[in-house]
Amino acid sequence: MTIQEKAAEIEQEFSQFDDWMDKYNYLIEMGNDLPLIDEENKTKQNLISGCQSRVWLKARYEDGKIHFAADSDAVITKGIAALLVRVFTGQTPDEIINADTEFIDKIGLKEHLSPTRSNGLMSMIKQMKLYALAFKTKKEQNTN
Amino acid sequence: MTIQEKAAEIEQEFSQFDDWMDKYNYLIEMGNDLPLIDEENKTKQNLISGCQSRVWLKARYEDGKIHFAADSDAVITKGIAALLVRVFTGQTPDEIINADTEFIDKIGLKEHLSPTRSNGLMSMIKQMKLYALAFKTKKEQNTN
Amino acid sequence: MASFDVHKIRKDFPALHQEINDRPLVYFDNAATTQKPRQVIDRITRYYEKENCNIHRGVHHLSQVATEAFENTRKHVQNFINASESREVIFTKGTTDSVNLVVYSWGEKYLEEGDEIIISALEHHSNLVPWQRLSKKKKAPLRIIPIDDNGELIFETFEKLLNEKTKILALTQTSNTLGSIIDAKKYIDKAHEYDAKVLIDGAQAIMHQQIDVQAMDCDFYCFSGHKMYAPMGVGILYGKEELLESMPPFESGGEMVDEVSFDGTTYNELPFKFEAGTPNVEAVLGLDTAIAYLEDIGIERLAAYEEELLEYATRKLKEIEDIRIIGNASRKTSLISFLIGDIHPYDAGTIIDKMGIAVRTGHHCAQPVLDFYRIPGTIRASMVFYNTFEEIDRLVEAIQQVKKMFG
Amino acid sequence: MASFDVHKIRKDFPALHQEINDRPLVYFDNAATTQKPRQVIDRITRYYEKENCNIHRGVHHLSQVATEAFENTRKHVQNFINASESREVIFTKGTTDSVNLVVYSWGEKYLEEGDEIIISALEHHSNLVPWQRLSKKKKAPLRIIPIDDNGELIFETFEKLLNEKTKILALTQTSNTLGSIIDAKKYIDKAHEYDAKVLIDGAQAIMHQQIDVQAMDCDFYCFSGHKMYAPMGVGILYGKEELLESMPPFESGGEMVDEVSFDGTTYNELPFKFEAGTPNVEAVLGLDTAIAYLEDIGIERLAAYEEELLEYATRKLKEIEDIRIIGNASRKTSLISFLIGDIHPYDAGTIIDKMGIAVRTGHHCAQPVLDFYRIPGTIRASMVFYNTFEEIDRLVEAIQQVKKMFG
Ligand SMILES: Cc1ncc(COP(=O)(O)O)c(C=O)c1O
Ligand SMILES: Cc1ncc(COP(=O)(O)O)c(C=O)c1O
Repeated sequence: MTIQEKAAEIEQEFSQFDDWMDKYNYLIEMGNDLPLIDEENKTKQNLISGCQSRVWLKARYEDGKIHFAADSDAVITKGIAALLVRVFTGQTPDEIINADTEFIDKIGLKEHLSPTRSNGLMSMIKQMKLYALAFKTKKEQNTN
Repeated sequence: MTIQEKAAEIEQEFSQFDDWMDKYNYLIEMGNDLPLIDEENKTKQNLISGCQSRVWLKARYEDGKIHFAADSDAVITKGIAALLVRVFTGQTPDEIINADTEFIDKIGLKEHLSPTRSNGLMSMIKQMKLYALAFKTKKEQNTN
Repeated sequence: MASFDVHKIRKDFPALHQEINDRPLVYFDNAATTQKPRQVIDRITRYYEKENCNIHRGVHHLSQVATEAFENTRKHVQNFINASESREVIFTKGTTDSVNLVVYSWGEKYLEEGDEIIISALEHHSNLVPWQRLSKKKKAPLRIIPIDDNGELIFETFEKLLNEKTKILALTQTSNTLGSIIDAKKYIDKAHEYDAKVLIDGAQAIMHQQIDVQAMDCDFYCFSGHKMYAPMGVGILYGKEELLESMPPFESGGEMVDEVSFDGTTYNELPFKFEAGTPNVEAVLGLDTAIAYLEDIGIERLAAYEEELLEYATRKLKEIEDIRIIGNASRKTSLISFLIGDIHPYDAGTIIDKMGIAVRTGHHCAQPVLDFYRIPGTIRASMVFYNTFEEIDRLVEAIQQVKKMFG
Repeated sequence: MASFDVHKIRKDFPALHQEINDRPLVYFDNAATTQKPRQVIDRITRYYEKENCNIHRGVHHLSQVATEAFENTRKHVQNFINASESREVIFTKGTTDSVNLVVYSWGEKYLEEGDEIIISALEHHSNLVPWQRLSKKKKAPLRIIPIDDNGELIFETFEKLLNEKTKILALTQTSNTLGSIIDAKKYIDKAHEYDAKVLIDGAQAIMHQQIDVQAMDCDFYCFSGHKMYAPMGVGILYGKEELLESMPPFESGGEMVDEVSFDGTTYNELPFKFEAGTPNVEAVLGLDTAIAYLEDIGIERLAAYEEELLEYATRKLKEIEDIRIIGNASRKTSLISFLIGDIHPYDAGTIIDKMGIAVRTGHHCAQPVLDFYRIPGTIRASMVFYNTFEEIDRLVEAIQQVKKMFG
């Protein structure tokens, strides 16, 4: 599935909820399903420090696709991180570099991606794109 | 005449004017009648520097009474300085120290005595009182 | 308190009457900034509709009127905190600006290598980071008065920190994170025995208790208008005249000079020496109205009511299982910092907001306090005289919802 | 200009519709501060009635909404001056604050003994005294670009002042006293040949001409909201990202830090690094509305009308015997400084005020300019797009009255 398709899928899932409570309950569930980072990998290097909550992010490159794992100390942050990981994992560097995160707005969770909310999510997205850029550059160097 | 009597006299004079223009014309006249400071006495020492206009002030002590002379580069400032000189000249240090300048408010020229108008008049009043204090102290020392 | 009619008072605050997420707003973020009474908002409007102009040195009518109103506010503030002279009252941008002014002006002139600075473990970053930077720059060690588990400063340790090298004590009067109220006078007197100067950060005190800077005998006192029902953009630095007189200017520019030439410049007298640039007349006049509003109700009366709110909230929260109140000082201002079991403050805050209640979560710009308790943050509900007991019940209900979702 | 309906525009400005000394107010003190359109006043009211809160890091709804509006204003300003990044836009208290920030932060770090600073003889005290103090502190000579009798900077002398020791040029784009408009680009390019940085004081330019900081290529650009129809208490410092990035913080406290502990503190990223303390959200949102208002009319359109006003006023004043216009630069903004014979500006200003006209008299916080002309001050009438030709006639009438009384 492309990023667009996955995003559409998530939008579809969220559209079934009428009220915020169900939506957040679902988000909490998503957080629980997140491919976790094991404790030993919750290193300073993998840490993205927000002022409200903390996020850990790891990336692995395989067969031209990137695979992410993430975690957070806050459950809601973790749930949104889970959505981002789900959409971006298994995509090529180029796709990730060019992707937007509009689906988060569309499902009504935009507030959590405010650059000044400092929950670590904006930095996480930035970091995902930086990984993509790094892997891409490395690949091109290997190819040349 | 006491300070109060002179002030009352001035209030009386000004009460005849209905409009501001006559009042200011009279003020300008008063300025022209001011016992002037001769050019050689317009020294830095006698200068009270306001940001809008400049005032010179001199004081002389004779027979227990203080005599003031003043000047300004602005005519309106000079007019008000003239009123102040008229009221305070010929009074004893004690009277000057305790005097207020409410008559200026009463004749509707209060705005010119605003501490932040910086036309030098507030500093002039302060300086008049400082002179009074200085002469008083000197007298008491001579007496003792 | 029969005479304290909170519902009548609430009518004065338009911002309280709105729905957030389909529920009537409960505003419990007052320690961050307070809502403004109609009177203050109207004062701003009137200023811009009728009086707006640049003040001082202006000869025209508008300028005269606004200058007078501006300078009358200075006297009003003087009166409100019982300063001895109005020129001891400097208008700044806010508490942070006030502290920085002292650090840059007093600090540059009076602090030398090897001198010591004392602050407390309760400080807001605004009364911490400036001193930390000054300490580093001047090689003047920074000493910290520690707190105990209840969030009270340990006076005995403070006494041991003091010595003849101590040049300044910078102390918050009320903690914005724990609510602890300090007996400032006791610290000031002790510091003065060593000839140290004392700056009091009154940002969280000024709106809850009567302040008397002369009785307190502090050398500097700082607070922000926006936390005491006044507009944003104005704060106060009070300083003892002699001290202010001896200090060099901080910012420079228009207003604060006397004579300027390329050969040299002389500075204006107090308070103007410290007020560079066009002042925020609007906010200053709004502050005037806000103080009048507080005086009208009476600080003692509102403080008594706020204490009742605190007692009620503390009791209600303690009834909830798993609630941990952070900060249990014997004298507390009307705020409660707490945690709900292991639930992250961000999660709790998000849900509480969805229930229409504005609380603050996180480190409240006082990270060292949280480091002490080894927690990442708290949920803070800060209440003032326009809050009600019913609103506290709403918070309790929201906490129950949080527990249900994350429990 | 048939399409420029000034009477319709005047309806937007409530403060213009009042009587001063029994006559309709003529407000010609716009260079000191401008009146505010209804839209801006309403924006403030709406903010305090519905949106007021402390921004950034707040999880609750109000804080989210206000933070977004605040950060959108930053983008709006970026757009308005064509900066390349919104984080190059720092909110300050005003122009004076912006200049002081650069002097304290950049100056402390980059200026060394023997380096040279260049300013001009046209500077407002706010872009003069801070540099003078820095010059003294760092033993870094201050060089002055002189003016000619018309009030134009002498470019040839500037070229001679420049050398490899020149580290910064701080230049007003438009003189607040004479109205002279500088060809900033020409000075910036020349200074850059010597790798000097350039700060432009745009306090009198931003509301009269389209500003493009990238095209101009200045390193810093400063202006005040209150002179461009926005509320008091907000100003802008624009700086090139790389440069701002390399500079240490100025004030410190809440908001501008990342992590704080007693062992050390790390600072937040741009632009927050330079924004200590609770920002003036009200004024920033008002600035947003003010910029929208200007964009709506169109800077070019209003500038064209202002030029007509200047031409008319200049012509009318020149017709009066004994009038001496101070400042006759080839490019001038819509203000006239003048003297009436030997009549003292204070006398003239007092009478003009009595006639209901607000002009400014004195040295306009630019004493060196007046020293150059060997005059104690001027009378300054500064006009903007809401002024009318009839108002200029009123001024002419008032001048006649002054002549009659003091002639
Ligand atoms: C050219 C110039 N620079 C700087 C300033 C200072 O602006 P502010 O007082 O808003 O800081 C002014 C305004 O008086 C000015 O005209
Ligand atoms: C105790 C304390 N000090 C200082 C400040 C800083 O105040 P401001 O942000 O208004 O400068 C605050 C407010 O957040 C505070 O609570």
